[in-house]
Parts: sequence; structure tokens; C-alpha cells
Amino acid sequence: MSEGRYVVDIGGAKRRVAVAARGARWELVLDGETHLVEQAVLERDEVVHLLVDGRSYLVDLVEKDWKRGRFVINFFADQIEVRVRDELEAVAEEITGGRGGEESFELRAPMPGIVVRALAAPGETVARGQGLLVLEAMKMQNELASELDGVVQEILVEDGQMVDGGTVLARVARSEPPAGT
Amino acid sequence: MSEGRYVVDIGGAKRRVAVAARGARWELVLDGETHLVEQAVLERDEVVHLLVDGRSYLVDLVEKDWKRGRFVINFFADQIEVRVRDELEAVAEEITGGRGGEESFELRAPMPGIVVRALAAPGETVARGQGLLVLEAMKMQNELASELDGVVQEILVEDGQMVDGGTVLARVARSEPPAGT
Amino acid sequence: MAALKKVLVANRGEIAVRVMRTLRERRIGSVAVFSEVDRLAAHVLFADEALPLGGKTSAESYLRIDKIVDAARRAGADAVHPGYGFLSENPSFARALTAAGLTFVGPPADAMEIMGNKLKARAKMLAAGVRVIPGTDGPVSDPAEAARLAEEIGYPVIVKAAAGGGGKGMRIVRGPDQLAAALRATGEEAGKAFADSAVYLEKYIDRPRHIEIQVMADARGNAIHLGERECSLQRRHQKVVEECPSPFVDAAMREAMGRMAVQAAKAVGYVGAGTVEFIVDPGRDFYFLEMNTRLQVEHPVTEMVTYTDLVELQLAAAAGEPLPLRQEDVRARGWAMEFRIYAEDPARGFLPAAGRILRLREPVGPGIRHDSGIYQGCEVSVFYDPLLSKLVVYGAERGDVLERARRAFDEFVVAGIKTNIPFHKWLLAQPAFAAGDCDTHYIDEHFRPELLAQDPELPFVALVAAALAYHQHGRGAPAARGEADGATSRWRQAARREAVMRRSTHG
Amino acid sequence: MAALKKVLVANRGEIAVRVMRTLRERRIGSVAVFSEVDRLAAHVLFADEALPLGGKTSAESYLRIDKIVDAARRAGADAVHPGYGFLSENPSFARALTAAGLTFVGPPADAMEIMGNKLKARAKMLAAGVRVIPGTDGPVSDPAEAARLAEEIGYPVIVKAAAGGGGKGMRIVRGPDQLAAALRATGEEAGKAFADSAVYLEKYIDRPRHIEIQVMADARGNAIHLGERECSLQRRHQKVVEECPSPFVDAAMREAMGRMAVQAAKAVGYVGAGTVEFIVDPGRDFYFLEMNTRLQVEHPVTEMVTYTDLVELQLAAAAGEPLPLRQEDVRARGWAMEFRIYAEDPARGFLPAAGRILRLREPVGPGIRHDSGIYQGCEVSVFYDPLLSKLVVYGAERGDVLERARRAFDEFVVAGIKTNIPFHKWLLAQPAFAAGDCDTHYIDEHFRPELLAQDPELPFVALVAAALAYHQHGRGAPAARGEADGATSRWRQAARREAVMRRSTHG
Repeated sequence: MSEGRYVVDIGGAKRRVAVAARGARWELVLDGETHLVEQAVLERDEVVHLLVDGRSYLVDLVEKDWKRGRFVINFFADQIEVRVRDELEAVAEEITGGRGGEESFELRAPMPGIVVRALAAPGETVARGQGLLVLEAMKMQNELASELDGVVQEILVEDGQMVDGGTVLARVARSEPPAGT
Repeated sequence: MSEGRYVVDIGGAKRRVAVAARGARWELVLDGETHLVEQAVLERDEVVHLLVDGRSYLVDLVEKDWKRGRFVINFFADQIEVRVRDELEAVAEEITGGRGGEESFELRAPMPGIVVRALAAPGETVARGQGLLVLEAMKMQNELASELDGVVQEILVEDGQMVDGGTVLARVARSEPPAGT
Repeated sequence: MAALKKVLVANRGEIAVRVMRTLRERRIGSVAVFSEVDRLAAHVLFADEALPLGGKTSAESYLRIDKIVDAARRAGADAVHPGYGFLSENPSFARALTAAGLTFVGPPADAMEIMGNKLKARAKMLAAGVRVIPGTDGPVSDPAEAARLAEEIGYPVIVKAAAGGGGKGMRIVRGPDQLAAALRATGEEAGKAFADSAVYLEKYIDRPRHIEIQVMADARGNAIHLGERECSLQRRHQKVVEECPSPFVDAAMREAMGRMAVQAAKAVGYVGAGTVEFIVDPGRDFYFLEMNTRLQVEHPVTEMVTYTDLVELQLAAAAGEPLPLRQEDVRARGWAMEFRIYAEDPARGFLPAAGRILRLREPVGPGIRHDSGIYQGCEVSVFYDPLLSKLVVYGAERGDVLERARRAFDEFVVAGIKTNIPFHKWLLAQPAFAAGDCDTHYIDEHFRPELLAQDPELPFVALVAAALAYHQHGRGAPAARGEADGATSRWRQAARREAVMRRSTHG
Repeated sequence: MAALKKVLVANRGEIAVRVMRTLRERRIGSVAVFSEVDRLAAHVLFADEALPLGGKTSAESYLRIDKIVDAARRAGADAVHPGYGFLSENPSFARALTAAGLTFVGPPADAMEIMGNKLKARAKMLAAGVRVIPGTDGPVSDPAEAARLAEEIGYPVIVKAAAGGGGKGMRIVRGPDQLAAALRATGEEAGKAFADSAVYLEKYIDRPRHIEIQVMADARGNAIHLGERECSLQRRHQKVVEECPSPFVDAAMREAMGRMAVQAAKAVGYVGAGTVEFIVDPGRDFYFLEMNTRLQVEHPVTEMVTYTDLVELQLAAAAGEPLPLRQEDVRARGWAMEFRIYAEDPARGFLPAAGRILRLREPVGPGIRHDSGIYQGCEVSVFYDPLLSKLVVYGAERGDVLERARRAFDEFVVAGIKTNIPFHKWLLAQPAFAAGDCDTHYIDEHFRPELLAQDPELPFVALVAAALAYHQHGRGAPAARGEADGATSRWRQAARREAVMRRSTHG
């Protein structure tokens, strides 16, 4: 029975997922909710049919980067980018302050959306994982977090502003980790 | 400029084809007639588009046995089996009496058809390549030949008879090759 | 009865998908059920939700009333659409659903029961003044009595063994002089074959046509008909092509048949969509044959010509709504034909075919509706009916439809399994078919496998394709020499890159 | 003129394929031409024959009269169908074909020439009694003269720079007090922008509708109309959805517009299929705008409602045959809508998209006609119009069509390139569109990219799919650890076997 725990970045949000085999099915625990998933492959690496709690979904895996855990998933006429990491790896990233030795962090809009509000102001000290701003996209509000412990240098957008995917929204400069960790 | 000469078994007939590259096109000489072919690949090993003397054909390669040169080709709702051999190899087979050391040859209908007439009678001596009977299939009359030098043992069908693909039509027993070859 | 919110479709294949399309248009949730074999069947992929029934055979899955009622309950469906076949004409199924508080999208169980029994149906129709095929209503043994009855019925008559069926134990009698001998011979034969020598008489219809009338009734006593379908083109009693209107039926006949069909439906308190089948003799006399108490396979030809959605009308009737159409609102326009696409090999006695559909390119464009239960890459199993899809072609005139159908088959690509497409191509080339002049015997009398024409260009095209492929990649290929085994997968990886390159260097 | 035997289609994409379908139905050979980029385009695969034109851009290929005439000669074609766009409204092309002894499937060059020139067309229409938009027939400079003319035309009027275009150099004037200032300002602006300060006046239509009439004429002086098409839904003057009939047009208006359209066609000696475009004000007054001397993109909605094949009628007209329909034979039934599917990203200002279509699942079933120029695996290039296909939806009533269209988009899968499908989904959710109540400004005024709704289930579904895929095959996968690089191709090879196995062990 293979099991795994992952951190998934999707739509600007970070979700925790546990996957465990249950016979020929899979059990997914997502933010405390359990889903029973039956997966069937139409074309391996390309087309997958899922029955999630009995609901039927035909999904195309348009782009796959197995090493980095980066996928682009197509569902009807919509696409979305997903990044999956092992939880241990994600924790390791947290310990090293994320993104290894990078000295600054640029918060980018993961997709087009509307800036709902900033959660931090320039000059403010933020911890890794702390929300920098809220972006509304796909009718959902997503809190976008800093990936560094640091100081907010700039908030580059205004509340209510419409932004394209990829737009830089804010910058955080690294603060030195406390000695001893 | 790669060139090749092949013997092709199709629909019970044996055709000789020469293939030569002509820039990005191919020149095929088939029974003395020259065709200019432009080939474009939609899905390699699967789907090929051909412009043969300007005529447009979309062809599916349903089965491929590259080593033995055996293909099943689909064109709209029809399929046909094709066997391609290097001419040298075919000639070598001729010299050794075809099909290596086999002692007898069963002529099988390569597809469903109607027996038009037998060309040889039991007891008759035939040479390899000599016609044994004529089968009408796909609106074409095809002469089916012996693959052995030998003696006709049986003609198992009658004129006008409808036969399935794979039906044994005649048997030829090997005669010893003349000494010295 | 409240509007439906979620409907379980107790079927598979093209009809399940077709029903779900209407459900989706009407914003009703759709629930599929599937056997083990059908995990990746088209209807499972299409549905909003899907529940496994387990089992492989129909008897273990789609025919299991208990499993389907349970699935409907679990899914929270409020109704079940049975499609055609399987449980669609099973009164016990309808009753089990009702008992479970679920709506059956079909007629009342009692109506199904009567129409499902030939003797009961005949009696009921006779009582309702519906014209049934003349015959004795019970066994006949006395030759004098038989002679009198045969006179009454009118020659030719057919002597049938009461216990017979499937064409066995019957004799056609064309005049009084043959009757006694036929009675004796059929009786003896029946005694031997069925251990029951009882025989009866029925009018024999020479060169019959099979024409049916679509009816639709609501739960408030309203019933209408939606014209006829010509279903005479059959192969061993299996319909293969249907059309609407029938080239054989004129307005007066349509009106008369329609009226009689509505009469039949009303006589059994029918609700929903049903089809009254008639046998028609060459002199245009028609007789009630049976009533199919479900949606027919061939319902799309009626839809195309009458601008209706019969599944939508079924759902409305099941929800207790009044018929949205009066008889005078039903107007036909144009012509439609349905060609059933079966997984079978017409060159080998229509042997059912199974396997994976490796390539599928479906005809589209003007005047084409393809109701399909397959997709490229799907498996066609041996467990169920070999009907893959229905090619429905329509246009202004019958002649347009025939040309369009020919065009549609000329762009239809199926690789990997055998289908009856070559048979349809043969049929479209027959003058009798083009003239609309085929009775129910036509195919069995005229079709022979050797008449199937392969595409005349096939051998040439295949030769060119194979020779080029082998030249480039086969054993003898200059580029591939010595690497034949591993080559295939490398080529596959390189296919995309190379295809792009070719396109920019060729041409 | 003899019946046509082989026709070259001087176009690409969906229209080339659509024309070839009719050619095939009429047993006429089809010849495609293609640019270097289009070696594997859908129309090349579909045609009986295909000839390369060379070149990549339109100017190097599909717009080259010499190359196309040469190709038609080499192929032995007897006629050329131009489709729409490209050379379809180019009188020189028609003349070059005639000079080469080839039939042009279109109107006489002279008719095209007149209709291709706004001033000539206006004069001709005025002379023929066709109602054109009121305005001055030449430049106006004197304010008093302008005031008199504006009174005559009726306010609001629009002051336009004679040399202007594309929305530049124009001012709306709603009353006499604003006129002098507007004349002065527009003249100055025009002088700067176009080095020509001449201005003229035209009636300004507030909240106009764009409605067009399909006409068809033979070479014997007969002309009919086939009703209207509503084309008001435009994005920056680009039509995106068309329908037939128009929800705005009643029988009397249809009759009046149709009569005027036939009048316009007859005035220029028109032959074949043409479209007379009208601008319609909210008070239902309509004015001749222009005549398109070719088949329109949106012709299918007329075909679905009138049961005609406009390409067939074009071919008959080109062959010199008389019109097979009289005006009274044209009867409309039902409702049809066309949704243009473009390769463009509605979330980013409708930026044209290009790339490979990795996955394509097209809507089918009842009431759907998909005229497509794409297939799964094809490349969409940046060189030509981004129109990929046209989803034509039809049914008995407009409401049915809207629900069916929603259903169709709910089963439409396109992966690999961006399309405007999300835009159509937005449009279908707008009450004004559902009510048939949109003028030509509607989209530009109401659409904003942030209103596009992704499928609400997308993030959840994508998360589940990605997490499972990564769990099984990604870097951390128990089964794949240490073999991440080579794994993909092995999985691919094993896919078929495993899919089969899974199916028999699951569910």
C-alpha cells in the first residue's frame, strides 16, 4: 500500500494532500476532507478518467514535468497549472527558507485575476508562508504567501486592479535566518 | 539519395517497386509506371498523408512488423495486408526455392474472393512464380503463384467458388532442385 | 410530480449518451451505471456521475433490477431512464422503481405488460378496433373448419405451429387445395419439434413492409402521433436502415396509421413515448404487429423531421407534465435516414467483431448527426449488443439524403475493428434502395459478401504507403539498418519534431 | 455551360472543407491548394487532389491569382470556388479565371466591382430605389449648407472625415447647436491626420443592429432571398455569433428587407450567392450598408433553417442552371445559431493563439453541426485567420437552441491552444443575449476578461489528477524512484497493456 503526502500549489493557493492506495482505488485527504478516487487511464501520461466520490471527470495532462512535479491540466476548454511536491521536500524548503539561497522573492500572479487587497505593507517584516495579498481568480479568493522570511520591499499593485498571469505583484527581500538554525 | 528496390505482396499479387528520394519527394516506379509521392507524417508509425501524383490519401498504418516487412494498412473503412521485401532478399528466396527448406507449399487465399479458374491441374509440374489459379477479389483478378518449384498435388476449390481469406486453395510438393545450383 | 433533478440512465452505449445529452440540455443531473467491462465506456466518461454495477455480462449488470434500484438510491436520483433493450420493457423493473419511490421514464407497468404479451395485446387491440393481422384466435385441427377460416382470412395464409417460433414450423398456403396437406405436415413437424402439434392460421403477407408509428402520450389522457418510420430494410429481422418519412406512405395513409396507433396507445392507458409497429402489404393494407413500449433505436429520424426531442418529451411525460404539442402542431419537413453502425464483419456472415478502435474519424458537416457510443481508443467488447453508433443523415429531399449519406461514408474512418460500413456502401449503390423500393426480404435475398466493394484505390494506396514506410524504417532501410528493434520507440519520440520539420521543408 | 466535373477550392480551413463536402455529394472532384505551412491542413487531407502553392503568407499563396489559375489548369479543373476572404471578392481574379477558360463560382466581375466600391454602390443603390443611409453625397464645408442638410437627414447625424476610417475622424451630432463646432473640429482633425480636411454628413444610427439578407440569383435574371441573419453580436466589428431568424425581425420586415435585397442584387446583374447587409435602427428602419459578393462565414444558419445547401445553389448558378427554387418555395423552420470558434485568448484581449491542438473532442448529437477546419494533432499557424471552426446549433425554438449550445460547449474539449470558447460560455450566461436583445455595441460595452468563469470544478479536479499522477509516476513515486528519466517512454509503451488490465481489475 503506497502512501504519500504532498504539497500542491494551484491557483495561487497551497493545499496539503495525502494519497493512499485502497485496493484498486485511491484515498485522498485534502484539507481534512477524504475523497475516494478511482482512476482509469485512457492514454497513459495524456488522458485520465477519474471517478471522485462517484463524480465523473475526463482530464487531459497537457504538460508534464515529472521531476519538478509541474503539470498543466486541461478540463474541457480550461487549463490550469499545478505543482506537486513531496511534503518532506516542501518542509525542507521551509527550513532553508524556500527556494534555497535566493536573496529576494517576487510574488507573481499565478493566473489572471483581480487584486482584492494587500495583506502587508512595504517595510513590514513577514515570515515565509505569511500572506502578502489576496487575488481573486476563477471566482475564488486566493491568499498568496511569501516564500521567504524577509521584509516587504514593494507592493506593485492596487486593490481592485486586474492583473495578467505572471505579473509581479510584490517583492520581499530576505532577512538573515536567526543564527543557530 | 537513398534508393531501394522491393517486392511487394498485396491482394495475392506480387508487385515490383523501386523507391528513390527526389529532394523532399519520393519517386516510385511500379511495374514500369513512375509516380511522384510526397509523404507527410501526422503521427509517426501511425498516420501518414500521401500526395501521389497530386492525389490526396490519408492512410493509417494499423499493424507494423518492421522486421518482416508486414503491414496492415487502413484506408477509410477498408483494410489490407501488405508484405514488403528487399528485392535481393526476394531473389535470394527465389534461388533457394522460396521459404527456405520447406518441402511443400500451400496456396492460401490472401483475402475473401471468388475463384475464377485454376491454371494448373493436379500432377502438373510448376515452376516457382508460375500461376496456380486466378482469384477475383476487390474487383481485381489476381494470379496467385506457386512459391516452390514442384508438382501440383491438389486443387482444393472449384471455379466460381467463393472462398474466405486464409482458405487453402492448392498444394504443391517440392521437386528437388537440379544438382549444381 | 415535481420536475426531475437527477436521472439515472440504466443503459450503456450510444443511447445512454444520447439520453444524457438531453438531460444536460434540460439542466438535469445524469448518473451512469457500468459493468466491470465498461469502466471506460463512452457513457461513463460523459455522465456527471457514474456508479459501478459489477459483473461482466448483461445478466450480472444492466439486467440486475436490484443493483440498479440500489444505484439510483445511492446517487440520490429521482428517476431512471431505461433507454432501449435491457430492462426497458420489463414491467417488474418499472414496479420496483415505483416501490422505491423513483420515477420510471416510461409507460405504466400495466401497459407494458399487456403489450409485452402477443395474445393479450391482440385481444386488447381487437377490442379497441385496431386492425390486427387476420387469423384464428386459437388452434385449429379440423380440416373443414380450417378451410372455412382460411376462406374468411383470405389466401395466402400461413399455417403456424402454436409452439413454434423463429421461422420454424410454418408453411405458406396459397390456395385451398394445399391447405389440408400443410395442416398435416406442420402438425406432424410441430409434434416432433416442440412436442405440441397444435397449429393455427394467419394471413400471410407477401413482400411485406415494416412501417411503424411514433406515439407520445401524457398522463392526462392526451396522445398524439409523430408520423411513421420506414423500417423495412432488415437483415434477418434486424433493422439496419430506417427512414422518415416512408417513401411508401402518403398523407392519407399516414393519417390513418397515425390514428390507429393513437387508438392502440389509448386502449392500454399509455404514457410516454411508444412505437406501434405495422406490417403493410403491397396493396397498402396495414395491420398492427406489436407495440414497443420504449424509445426506439431509430427515434432520431423522427426527431430530425418533426423538430422534436423525443427524450425531452419522455422526461416531461414522466414528470407528469401535459403534452406540449397538439396533433396539429406536429409538422414534418425534409427527409432523414439512420444507418446503424455495427461492429460486425459483413464479409464473414456479419460475425460480431470486437477489439480496440485504433482510429476513428467521424463524418460531420451539413446534414449529419452522429449518435455515437464509441471514441478513438475505446474497446468494443463481446459482452453487449454490437451497435456502435447511428449515422443519421438528413436533408430537404430523399435524393439529397442518399448523396449525403454516400459522402458521409466516404469520409468515415474506422480502424482496428470490422464494421458494417462496407455493407452500407453496398446498399447505397443499389437501385432498389435508391428508389425506396425494398421490402423486408430485400437484403436477405440480394446481399452476398462477394458483392462488397473495397475502395478501388486501396491496393495501390496501401502498396505505396507500405513500400515507403519500409524503405524509410524497415529492416532494409538505409537509416535503420542494424537498429530495427529499438527504432520504433525512438521514432515515436521524434515524430512530433520531425512532422514539424517536414512541414516546413516540404511543399 | 456544362455541368462541373472538377472544382478547385481557392481557400483553406473550414470553408474549404465545407465546400468540398458539397462537391463530394454532387460527385464533383475537389482540388485543394495549399501554402507551405498548410501541407497538413484539414482541407488538404480532405480533398481528392491537392497542389502546393508555395509561400507562407497569404500574399505568397492564397492571394496569388497567377498561382491559383496555374494550379487549376494543371489539375484540369473546370471551375474555381473562392470561399470567403482571400480572392473571393476580387474582380481581377474572376476575370483571370474567365480568361483562362475557367468558371468562377461567384458573381460577374462587374457586379463585384460595383459592390466593392462604397461610392459606386451607393449611387447604384440610390438609382435602383434601394434605401441607403441618408447622408450628403459629397464633402460639405459651408456651415449653413451643412445645417440644411443635417435637418434634411434628421438628427442625430455623424460628421465623418472623407479620408477617415476605422472609427477615426468622426463626431456624433445630436442637435443643430453642436453642428458647427463638430464640422470645424472634425475638419481640423482630419487635416492633421489624413492631410485632407474634407468632411461629410451621414445619419447616425444609435444602438444599431446588423441584419443581413441572403440572396441567390441565376444567370437568367431570377433572384430570390432566403431570409435574414442577425449579426449584431460583434466584437470590434468582428462577428462572433449569428442567428437565423433574427429575434428582432417579424414577417413584414423580413418581406420588406428581402424585397429590397433582391432589388439590390438585380440592380447590379448579380448571379450566385450574395448577402445584402443592412443597418437597422431601434425603430426598425433599415438601410443598405453593403453587399458581400460571396458566401458568408455565417451561411450555415440559413441552410439549417431553410433546408438548403447554399454551396450547391452556387455551383448550379455557376453552371448556368436556373434557380431550383422560387421565392414561394423558400420556407423557414426552426432556429439556428452559429458560434465562431477562434484561436484567441479572451482573457488577454483576444490575442490570437497558435500552436498544436493536443486534444480535441467535438460536441455532437442532436441539433449540432460542426463545420471544422481542424483536427486533433493539427498545427494552428499564425499566418492566417484565427477562425478554427463554426459550431452551428439548431432546434425548434430559440430557447432550445440556447440550452443546446450551452450543452455543446459543456462537452467541447480543446487542449493545446487557447480558444474563445470561454467567451461563448460567458455570452450564453448573459440575460440580454438570452432575450435576443443585443445591439452591435453589446460585447464591447459589457465584456471584461475578469468576467470569464473557469469551470468551478477545475482547481479541484486538476489537483486530484496531478497529485495522483505525481504519486504514481513522479519523482517521489514509490514505483518510479531512481528511474524518473527513462520512465516516461516505458510507461507509454506499457499504457495499452496496463489500461486493459486496469479495466478488468477495477470497478
